[in-house]
Amino acid sequence: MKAAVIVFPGSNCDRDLKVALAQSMGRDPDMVWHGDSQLPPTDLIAIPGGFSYGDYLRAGAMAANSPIMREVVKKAAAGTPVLAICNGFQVATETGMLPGALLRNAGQKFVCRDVNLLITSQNERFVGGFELGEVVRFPVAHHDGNYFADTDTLEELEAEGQVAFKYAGADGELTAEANPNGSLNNIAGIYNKAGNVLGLMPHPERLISEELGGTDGRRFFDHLVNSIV
Amino acid sequence: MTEITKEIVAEHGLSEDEYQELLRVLGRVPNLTELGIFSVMWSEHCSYKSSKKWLKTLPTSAPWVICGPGENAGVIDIGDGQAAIFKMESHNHPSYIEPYQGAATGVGGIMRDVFTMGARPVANMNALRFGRPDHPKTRHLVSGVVAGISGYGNCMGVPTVGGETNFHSSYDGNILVNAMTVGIADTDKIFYSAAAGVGNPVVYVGSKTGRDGIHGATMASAEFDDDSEEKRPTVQVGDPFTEKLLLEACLELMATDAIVAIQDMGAAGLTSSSFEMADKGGVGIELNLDQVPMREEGMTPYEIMLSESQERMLMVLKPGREEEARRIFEKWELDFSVIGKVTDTGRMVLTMQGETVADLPVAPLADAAPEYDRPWVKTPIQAPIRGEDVAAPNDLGEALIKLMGSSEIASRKWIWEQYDHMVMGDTIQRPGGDAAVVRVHGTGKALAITTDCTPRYCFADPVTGGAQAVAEAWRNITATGALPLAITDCMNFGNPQRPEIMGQFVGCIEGMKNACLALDFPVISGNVSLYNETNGTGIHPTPAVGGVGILKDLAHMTTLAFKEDGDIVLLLGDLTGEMGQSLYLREIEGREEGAPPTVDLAKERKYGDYLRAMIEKGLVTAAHDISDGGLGVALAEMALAGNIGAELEIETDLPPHAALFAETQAAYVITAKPDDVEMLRGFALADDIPLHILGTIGHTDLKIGGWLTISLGRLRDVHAGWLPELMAGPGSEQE
Amino acid sequence: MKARVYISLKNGVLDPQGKAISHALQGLGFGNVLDARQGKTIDLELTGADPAEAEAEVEKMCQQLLANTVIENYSIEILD
Amino acid sequence: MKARVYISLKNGVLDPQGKAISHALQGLGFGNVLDARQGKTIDLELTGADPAEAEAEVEKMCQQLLANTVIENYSIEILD
Ligand SMILES: Nc1ncnc2c1ncn2[C@@H]1O[C@H](COP(=O)(O)OP(=O)(O)O)[C@@H](O)[C@H]1O
Ligand SMILES: [Mg+2]
Repeated sequence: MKAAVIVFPGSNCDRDLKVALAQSMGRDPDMVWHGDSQLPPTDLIAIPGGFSYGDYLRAGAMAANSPIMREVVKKAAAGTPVLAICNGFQVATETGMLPGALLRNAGQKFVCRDVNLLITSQNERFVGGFELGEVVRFPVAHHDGNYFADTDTLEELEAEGQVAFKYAGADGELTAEANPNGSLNNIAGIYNKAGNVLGLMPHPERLISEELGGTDGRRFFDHLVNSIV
Repeated sequence: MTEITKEIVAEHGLSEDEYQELLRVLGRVPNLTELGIFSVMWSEHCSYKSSKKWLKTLPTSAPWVICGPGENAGVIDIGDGQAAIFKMESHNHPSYIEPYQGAATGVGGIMRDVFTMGARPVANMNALRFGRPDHPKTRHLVSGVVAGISGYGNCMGVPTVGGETNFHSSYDGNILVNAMTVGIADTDKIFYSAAAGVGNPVVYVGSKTGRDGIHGATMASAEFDDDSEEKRPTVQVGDPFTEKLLLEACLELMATDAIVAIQDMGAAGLTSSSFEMADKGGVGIELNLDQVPMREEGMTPYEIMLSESQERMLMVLKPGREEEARRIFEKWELDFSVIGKVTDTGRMVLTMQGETVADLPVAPLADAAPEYDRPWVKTPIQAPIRGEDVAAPNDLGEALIKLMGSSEIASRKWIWEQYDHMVMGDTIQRPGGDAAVVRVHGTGKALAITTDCTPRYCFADPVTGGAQAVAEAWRNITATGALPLAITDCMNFGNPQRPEIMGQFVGCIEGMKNACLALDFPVISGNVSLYNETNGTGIHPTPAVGGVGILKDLAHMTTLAFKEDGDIVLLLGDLTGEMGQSLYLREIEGREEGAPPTVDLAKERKYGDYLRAMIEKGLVTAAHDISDGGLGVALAEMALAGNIGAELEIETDLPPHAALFAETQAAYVITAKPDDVEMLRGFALADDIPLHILGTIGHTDLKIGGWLTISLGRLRDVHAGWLPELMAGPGSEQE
Repeated sequence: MKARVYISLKNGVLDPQGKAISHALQGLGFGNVLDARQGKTIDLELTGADPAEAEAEVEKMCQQLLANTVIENYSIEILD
Repeated sequence: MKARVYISLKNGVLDPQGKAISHALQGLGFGNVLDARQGKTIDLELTGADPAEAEAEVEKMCQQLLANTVIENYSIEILD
């Protein structure tokens, strides 16, 4: 399997994502510079977290206009799986690959901590390694993770099973306290209509070993790699 | 041409004597640009004129020290061809004026110091001191400073893994914001600042130069400026995105061998960077200021040389390597400009529009920098306060609850949750423990990092307080199982021209020196911040210590959390019952009095070495040193971290409140599996080390037989609740 | 030539910053504040001298980058 | 009553956002962009009907909270 990690000026989880993918794939992904207009042949495109272009103007806005993203959007439309984490999720909504937008956290502050996530739909490729209704733990670390979409879009997302993860309590309850950023419907991650693009605010790549405090992220990547191979 | 009057000299902060010395060195009257350069070079900040004599007495060497104080940051060997590079720096005044930008640019500055030397920053720390919690400005300052640190550090993608935070009225008008960065480099790829090679190009990279932070000189220069626009901002705005690019570009260039010398432009910008590079290399430098990338029009040489614009670096390259370097910086969309060359004249010659605008001798200027032996008086020592001298509380449990919810002990989670403390994927111990533990990427070893200082001890007894700061840092590292290697410091004091303040400085240095020697824990870098006063009241003396240690194998690491039902809780060390300067006295009795607890460095060394050896043998399941709030607070913190209670019995001749709340030094609470206790005791006995069994872990209460029983829930509520409650009040909104 | 772009959140889009601001103002005793919304301005300095042309260009900039029309409205003012 | 506050960075203060925006616009082919500065607006909804009183109140709000007068300028417009 081959994977490509997109690197923008200001990306800062690119290495973390590379390490996580390499651990599960047994080989390094390609690191692709934002200014390139060609993607190498790849089975998975991963857009990492960080502060592309400093998150100036709007998080993800400038990166969404970079040459490589035109290519990513094309490949996604053609069915290549895309995993967009944190800033990557913001970039994906800015390109229109995913609906909605990510606003400033309701609490106004950057928030970095582990959160519990309820698996809310079955997408064999991305979360087939988890049970529907299972609660997993990934960390969040963002300032603009407050998911917004208009009512119609939101209803459609829910109805079509496009909501991937919701912030939840340890027992899976969807409470306001479990929601770190004010996201509508506690949404932490969504799929596009075709189900080949996943955007999520939490960082599975940060919990990939006991040493780091947990392995739910490892399970996520192991399954993703297996399902693509 | 501006005439140099007495007033102008005074506005530049130069004394009459200093100006006479300047005239002697130069052999003529300086022009305004030259005067500005002198004023900066001879400022307290750059010349260390009040502190140098005493700083020199600190131990700075050990076999593992690769580079001690004097460079941008200190360097230690951490094995396998790798080095840890670190330093701490203050940004106190700017953070008080504009908390967000002041703190942010402080973080940016300290990171540049570290990556200038070739290291990738891997961890940030911050040591913060605010005024009393109910001071009208405190909330605003806390929220702004924390947001600033978060804004800059998070964007850089360097985890902020710990720090310390105190609140005290002595900081009401003068907060302290000390930031520390730790980086990792290969020992054969460390970069220094001494310029060399006559004819080599001097290169400017990074952001453009604007009229940022042209400090005390502002008024003077405004007067001589024809287009007097609006009053110039003295606050710099940080651009973490540009710094992130600068970091990546510098590291990319450093992977080649094109760089001869490199120096960041920090305080005093182009002036101090160019002078330091020339002085260290014993060479001259010629700069053409027309080539300096500028953000604004009509900047004068004075402004260009004194600007404190951020995110800039100065380098000397090998001849002919300019284009290669330019390509890298342009790829990262940064300015790159050859602005001069190294010469053999020993002079700094600046030209602009074909004219020489300054011509100064480098070495004489540096050598003639003032150095003062300021008068000082010893701080009078207060009498110790013993347990018997302090009334027993009505209820020991309520006393512990009050301490756990006090400003000094309450959880700092509200702060560290705003910091990305996990990015880079190597944070093994997150904030909340004794020391943060950050893995060396791609290896099984790790660095343990802490910052410590107990200002109320330093105020009561500088010598003891200075020693305690170093000892606590050493203990916090030891409690993780790591071997402490070296420290950086940030010496925050009041006005050194007052003999009492100078006495605090001298005392703290003496204490630190003693501790560094006793613990093999040398000082490899640091920073001095004086004149932290408002209306003649100085801050508590605050020699913040940042310590770094090495864990050779992550398999042998402990945390402070209670682990498993049935584990045995032990006290390593003796309870002394010294109540002077304790938080108990302050929070329960409302007194800030007495001598701080004794620091016995021989015991520190012996007990700590024992603990580390036991951790290495795998006999210890949790460890936490005793500090603020004493044994009672240490136990409560361990129980909360593990979410398990304990049933304990404390045998002692001391009054219970003294046993629980005296801030005994050289002591730890540890836990072990029941089967390992005999072994632990055996090793302790052999070395004559006091080790007492306190009881067993289990259930959901902290129970100390006959003294108190408190549910963890109640402890957690007060401990977790205090800071968020404080910050929910008005004044804490963020931009 | 100078142009100013005003960007504001669409009606119905929650504005956490605005909410925090009104809350804070009320906390400071400004009881007369009913609501606050935060927006941004971008001041552009442009070459060229034709206002109509400038406006057309800025319109394109807004569509492509400056505003996110999922959540934001924008308006353009040509200043001179 | 409605009021709008404009907040902009003082002249000479570095505007990283503006810098990045102009850079990005140029990168997108808008060669006519010389410079960009970003500011913000705060729209307030107020009780009361006296414009002069409202302005005086908003002035106080700017001083106390809305603007960071160390680095920012502000101006107030009463809209109706
Ligand atoms: N400003 C801060 N930023 C990040 N972490 C902090 C800060 N202040 C305190 N902490 C963390 O809170 C915990 C408790 O701090 P402290 O009471 O100073 O510990 P100790 O007594 O062991 O030195 C530590 O893990 C420390 O790193
Ligand atoms: Mg400790």
